[in-house]
Amino acid sequence: MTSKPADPIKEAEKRALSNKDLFKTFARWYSVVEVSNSYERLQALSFCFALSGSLRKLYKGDDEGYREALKRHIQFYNSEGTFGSMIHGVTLSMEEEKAKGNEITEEVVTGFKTGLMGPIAGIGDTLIWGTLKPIILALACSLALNGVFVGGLIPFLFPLAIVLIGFGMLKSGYLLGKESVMKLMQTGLINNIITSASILGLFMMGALSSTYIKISTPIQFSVMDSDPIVLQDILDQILAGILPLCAVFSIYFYFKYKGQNYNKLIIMLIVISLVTGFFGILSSS
Amino acid sequence: MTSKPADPIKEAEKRALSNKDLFKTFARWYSVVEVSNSYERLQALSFCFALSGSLRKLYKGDDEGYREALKRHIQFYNSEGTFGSMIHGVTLSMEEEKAKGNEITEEVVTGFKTGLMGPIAGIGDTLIWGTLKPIILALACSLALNGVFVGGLIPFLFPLAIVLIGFGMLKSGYLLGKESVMKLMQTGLINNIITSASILGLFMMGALSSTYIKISTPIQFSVMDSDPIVLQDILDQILAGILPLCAVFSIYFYFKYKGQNYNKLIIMLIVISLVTGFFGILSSS
Amino acid sequence: MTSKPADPIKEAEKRALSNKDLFKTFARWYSVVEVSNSYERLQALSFCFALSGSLRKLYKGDDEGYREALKRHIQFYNSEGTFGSMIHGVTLSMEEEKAKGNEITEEVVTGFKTGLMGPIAGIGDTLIWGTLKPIILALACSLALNGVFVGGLIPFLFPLAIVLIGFGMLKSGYLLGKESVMKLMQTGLINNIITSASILGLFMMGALSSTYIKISTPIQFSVMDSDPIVLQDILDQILAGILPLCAVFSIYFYFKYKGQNYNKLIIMLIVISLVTGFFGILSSS
Amino acid sequence: MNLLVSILCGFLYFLGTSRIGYGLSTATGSPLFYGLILGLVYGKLTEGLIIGATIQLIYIGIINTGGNMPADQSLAGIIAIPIALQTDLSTELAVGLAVPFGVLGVFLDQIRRISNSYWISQAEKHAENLNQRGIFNCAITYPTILLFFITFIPVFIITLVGADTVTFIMDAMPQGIIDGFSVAGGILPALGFAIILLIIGKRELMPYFFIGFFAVAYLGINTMAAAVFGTCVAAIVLFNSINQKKELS
Amino acid sequence: MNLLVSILCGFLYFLGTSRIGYGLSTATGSPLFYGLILGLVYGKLTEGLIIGATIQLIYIGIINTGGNMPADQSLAGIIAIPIALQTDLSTELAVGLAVPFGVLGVFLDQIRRISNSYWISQAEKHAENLNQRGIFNCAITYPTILLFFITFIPVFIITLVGADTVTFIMDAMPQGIIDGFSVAGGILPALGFAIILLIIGKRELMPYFFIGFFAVAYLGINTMAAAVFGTCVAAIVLFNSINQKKELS
Amino acid sequence: MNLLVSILCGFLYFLGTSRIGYGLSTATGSPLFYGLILGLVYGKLTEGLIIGATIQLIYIGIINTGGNMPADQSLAGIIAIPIALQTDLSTELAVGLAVPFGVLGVFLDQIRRISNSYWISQAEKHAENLNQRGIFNCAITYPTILLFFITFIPVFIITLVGADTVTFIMDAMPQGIIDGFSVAGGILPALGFAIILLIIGKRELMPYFFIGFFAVAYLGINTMAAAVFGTCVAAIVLFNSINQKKELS
Ligand SMILES: OC[C@H]1O[C@H](O)[C@@H](O)[C@@H](O)[C@@H]1O
Ligand SMILES: OC[C@H]1O[C@H](O)[C@@H](O)[C@@H](O)[C@@H]1O
Ligand SMILES: OC[C@H]1O[C@H](O)[C@@H](O)[C@@H](O)[C@@H]1O
Repeated sequence: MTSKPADPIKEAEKRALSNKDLFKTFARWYSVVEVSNSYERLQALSFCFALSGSLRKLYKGDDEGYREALKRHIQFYNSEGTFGSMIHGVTLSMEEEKAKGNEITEEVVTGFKTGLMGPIAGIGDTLIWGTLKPIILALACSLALNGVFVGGLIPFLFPLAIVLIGFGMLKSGYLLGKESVMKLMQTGLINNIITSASILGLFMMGALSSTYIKISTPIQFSVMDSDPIVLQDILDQILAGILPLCAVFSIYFYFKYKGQNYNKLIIMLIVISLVTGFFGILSSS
Repeated sequence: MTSKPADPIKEAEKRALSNKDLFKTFARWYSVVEVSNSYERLQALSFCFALSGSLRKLYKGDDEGYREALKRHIQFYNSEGTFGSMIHGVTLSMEEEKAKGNEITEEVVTGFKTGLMGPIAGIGDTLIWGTLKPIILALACSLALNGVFVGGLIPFLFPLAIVLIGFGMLKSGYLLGKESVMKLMQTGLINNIITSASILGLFMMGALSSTYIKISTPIQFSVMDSDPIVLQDILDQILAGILPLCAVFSIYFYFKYKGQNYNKLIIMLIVISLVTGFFGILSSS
Repeated sequence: MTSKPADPIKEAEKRALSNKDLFKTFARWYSVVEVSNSYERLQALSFCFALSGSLRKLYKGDDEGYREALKRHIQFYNSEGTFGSMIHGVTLSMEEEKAKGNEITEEVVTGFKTGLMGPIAGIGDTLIWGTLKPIILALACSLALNGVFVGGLIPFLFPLAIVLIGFGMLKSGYLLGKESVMKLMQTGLINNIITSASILGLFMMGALSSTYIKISTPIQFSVMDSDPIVLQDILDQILAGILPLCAVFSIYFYFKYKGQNYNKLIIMLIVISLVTGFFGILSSS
Repeated sequence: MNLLVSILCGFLYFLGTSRIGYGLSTATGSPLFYGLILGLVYGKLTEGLIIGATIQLIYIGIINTGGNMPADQSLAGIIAIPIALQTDLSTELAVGLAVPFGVLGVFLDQIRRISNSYWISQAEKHAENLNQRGIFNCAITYPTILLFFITFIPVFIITLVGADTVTFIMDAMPQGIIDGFSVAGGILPALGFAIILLIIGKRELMPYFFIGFFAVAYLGINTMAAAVFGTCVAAIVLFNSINQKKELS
Repeated sequence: MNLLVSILCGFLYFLGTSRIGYGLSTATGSPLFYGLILGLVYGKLTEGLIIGATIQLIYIGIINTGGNMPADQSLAGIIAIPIALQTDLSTELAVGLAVPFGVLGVFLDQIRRISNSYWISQAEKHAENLNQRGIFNCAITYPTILLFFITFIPVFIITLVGADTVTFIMDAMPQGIIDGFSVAGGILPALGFAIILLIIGKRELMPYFFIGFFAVAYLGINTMAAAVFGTCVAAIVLFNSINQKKELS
Repeated sequence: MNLLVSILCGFLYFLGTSRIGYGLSTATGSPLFYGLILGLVYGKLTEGLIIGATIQLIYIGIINTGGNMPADQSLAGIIAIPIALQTDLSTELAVGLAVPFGVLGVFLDQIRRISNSYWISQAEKHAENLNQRGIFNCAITYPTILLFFITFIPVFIITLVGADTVTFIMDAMPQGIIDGFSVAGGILPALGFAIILLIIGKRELMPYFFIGFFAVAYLGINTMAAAVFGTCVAAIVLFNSINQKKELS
């Protein structure tokens, strides 16, 4: 396990950017990703700022090339910050080629960036934000609800994971270069990984839905002077968790067919909650 | 999901039989399937009766053709009623061709019917009667045993499901026609579906066996003045549910190797129960 | 299921060794396998002794051939005794050919033995000693811990299983002969079986680790005059069984990277246990 | 027993075996449904449901392959339930009462199917004459009328006089026999499950049976949970096999 | 409320929304973290953690795809938690208080992202002049300073005067409304999960969702157990698909 | 200790290490079996079983790959169990007593295997002379006679004089040490499992280990349940891979 990655790292020593340069690039990126996020160009400025130092080194003495590079990378960019770091790495490797004078047109560089930022955003949002984040927060919540104070600190595992994964991505992007990354994206492997991560994600969403959506009905009624019949008991016998399940799928289908107007829905949900809570139709359990 | 099935339905408007005709055919079929079931020809009469109305429409003004068709379909027929409805649909589509004067020999129509009725009976008996029915009844029983009166009504979900699935089958059989249905039967898809359904079925039979076969042994004995040793406790530690499991597999192998004489076995079982119950070897738990 | 194996058995009647001969060979083998195990040649003597009777029969009247055969099979041999019995069977079938005067060189016979003994040892150690044995013992232990005396006898199921499987192996080795066995070893089937058995084995090792590694921490502490916080409770909320899991993987990685010095490790573990037990860092739970 | 109740029972049995509506008799003729109705009639809803469900379980796995009815759950239920409710029989004894009638009912069904052969020969003539109405009558009217007599009368009579006989017999029943019937009630559901195993139990899928069995035995999940998990696993297997096929082609 | 606490709150909200460190705000801006800090401040650690976690759960599944924040968990938490701890509000009412601010916070974020457009146009000029420092300031210094005002001031004010207002209102709150908020607290987490389903819920993988759901509902496993089992299953699927690919080629 | 008991112990150890019958010594030499026999002898069946099982667990996962015995469960058991029963030692202390002997037994086994080299050289000569009887003796008679002396004598002596010594030592043993031995009893089984992991633990199959582990930890299933579910899953995987192969070819 330790011997194989050693080679590309060794090879890296012949490359223009050192491990330290790459780390600095990542550190800049990591610090600012979302700070300057604007409706107009989203993460463009952060991308440019993150690369600025390394670009300076690559285009040492070539102010014009540097200027072009800076302008090239202040254009629209948006992807998931962690996995997206791989794009930074590849971009730097392409700029390195370009700086050396090899034939890489601006179109290729920009095309690569804009071509990959979408798919990688999808992957990252699934893995990092859609799977890892809720898992960590859920664990943290369950500890906190039991009064364990560590629960309040567990969320910091999330940025920690991002740093570790993100820097790894940037580095391997730089070391592998464009061809290898494109090839990697095209083999089924990436699809297999996404499928597996989605399995984990969906499994967790199921588990979290079941754990944390807490609604039940307090309705009771009597038939023929019998003991009061508790509707929730009957529902539980039919299908445990039926109400939370209905809740999540009602919202799901609402979003799917009526569009994702989040704020409208949150207000609707609060109104529904107030009404059903007030009249004793639903309660939190 | 909604756009694709729309096409064949639209196309149906150019066809001789309307949706209403098809529904009437299904309604007739559904009502009488088993009423006239005889040892001689099983569902032959029901098949003929179900189609009689639509055939009249197809052979409008062609009494001879109509007569031939009726006689053709009062011949031996037996399949599972729900999935079998697909055969009715395809048969109608073939009769439509035939009525229009296209070359479809009587042999083709009958061959299709008799060729498919066996396999489809197998599929339907597995899915509808061997899987769906016991699942619904098991749910109903478990509610009823807890005194929930809805349990007594749950069985009605079963005919409801039959109506929904059955009409769908008849309709798609008519719209798809013989070629498509044959092709469908030949792709592995149908096998995959059967395998999956069998998985569900077997899983459920396991669960139901474990839940509803209730035997245990009340035998106790003492070794060296120890506390009485409860044989059932030891069995439970070795393998939970070992007696019910033995029961179901004893019967299984009896049927497999000694033939399926159901009544003989039921009497044997009662005798065994009475003897083992009387002498305190087994008890119901 | 009964009809297929019948053929080769029938065919066996034309063969030089009867079922009884084979059983005698197996009985000898089974009795002595490990008795004469030496560092020098391990199971060589047992192999030779086991075959001696049958070889005598094959080389009836051919003392020289018999002598050669005996010497051939007192050479280094070591495999897992149960699955390895298949090698005995194949060897006998090759010796039979040889005795009949067919061209089989000594190299072929020895080559086959030494070629297969390694892989089959791996298979047997995995299936018989690594999976079957701990499962049987674990069941026995859990009964015994509950005071059920049968628990003390359950281990005898293990040699019983070995006899049944081993004799089957020897017989099929003899009946199938070298070609078939080699072919069998080369199809993926054997790999599939090993994979499946490993799955079972790993699953069981997980379950047994979780059941029978019993350590916990009795450490408690207080924050801000709160009720004492029990560290084990927090660990349990984070990940149930975290300490046993650490234990098994610490040892695993120690063995993996520091070599398998068993006695050194056992002493280290006892020291660690005494220290952590003494200072109330760990306890058995 | 009360005349009206006996009439109701006769009618319920007729309804439950009329087979009008494919699969409908599975509901209208189920001991469970009988237990509900008769429980309401006797004002003993809970008892009715429990006895009905217990008898139902005996027949839960039974399939009428090829139209052959291996046992008649409806006759078993419609005799045992009202008598049990009337005479306050224990559930075990109700089972003991039910089972023999479950066997007897098969003969009634055989009479029905034999007689049906006559109607189909009639129907052929109507077909010749393009007489749709005639076919209709042969397919449903005549068989149903005949069925009414085969089913209503015996049940009416048995339930009318049965309760007294049963009380008499049951009073004399030794506990050992009662225990025996209780064992029978516990063991008989195995019959239906074994039959289904014969039909769908391919060797290579048998592990799923055992998983289901022991999921209940060791994890204590209930029937609905098993249905949910089973469906999920089956769906995964199905989607997998479809996907694989796609990749291969 | 105490001036110092209000300053702390303003500062915490600024920190939690500053976004310095990708994903760091998920921790520093989480109601959970706020609950811990404010619980310590008020000497009510357990209460703080529980209220924090309860509010956190509402936003547990939320993703800012494309940078669009559907709800502001930080504002929700930083307003509701201190007021609740100060006035001994029940957890349900704290939720009721939190949710509207969760909505309002979105507008603050929109102001931020609109104003950021200005800095990028500035940064382009600096790029032209190869002014790295300038780019740096546009990327982080200016947006952060501006953010300080947008975030600190409103939270400071609201927490300073909010407690009294809230006590006043809450005293008059009928039980029915309180129940309603409690329902809201129970139902709102569904929002986030539904959104994630939209993103990753391929039809053929949906069975895994249901297995996870019912594993909790029927087997009673907790979140961590689900994570462990889910990871194992996902790993098996991954290794399988890789193996299969190898065998095919 | 009673002379007869010591003779029995010596004989039991000889039997349990004689290795006559492949795998038979796994039963006849198991602490579990010793616990049963000695429990009967001392009239303390339950205690015997529990101590036997506890010692057994330490060695449950151990494999003698290539004939190398990493630890001697038989010596561990045959020394610790009778002494513990005789002196009413706690299970923890019995473990503490057992473990060192488990280590020492390895040396006895090494003597055996070294001496066996002599018999095989003898056997070669018999082979030359076609002397089957001679081979037989070398294969079984002589090694067994020798083994008798190596095994019977030490155990006989130790058990004869051991109890008093042990009582003396144990009385002086501080609780801290006892706790330490109890930890050792809890941790040592990990050794065997780790070894098996080394042998069969392919990386891509490791998830099954974790599923098994956490199925016990979170679902509370017992060993037998694990065996059943594990077998089912393994069977499904096996049938699947066979099927797939069929489809490909
Ligand atoms: O077995 C096929 C088929 O046979 C009969 O016609 C009926 O019992 C059906 O319910 C059954 O499905
Ligand atoms: O959706 C892609 C991407 O969009 C924005 O830039 C941010 O919200 C990221 O966190 C997100 O991953
Ligand atoms: O490892 C292969 C093999 O080696 C030795 O001969 C014995 O310990 C066997 O039990 C073992 O199976």
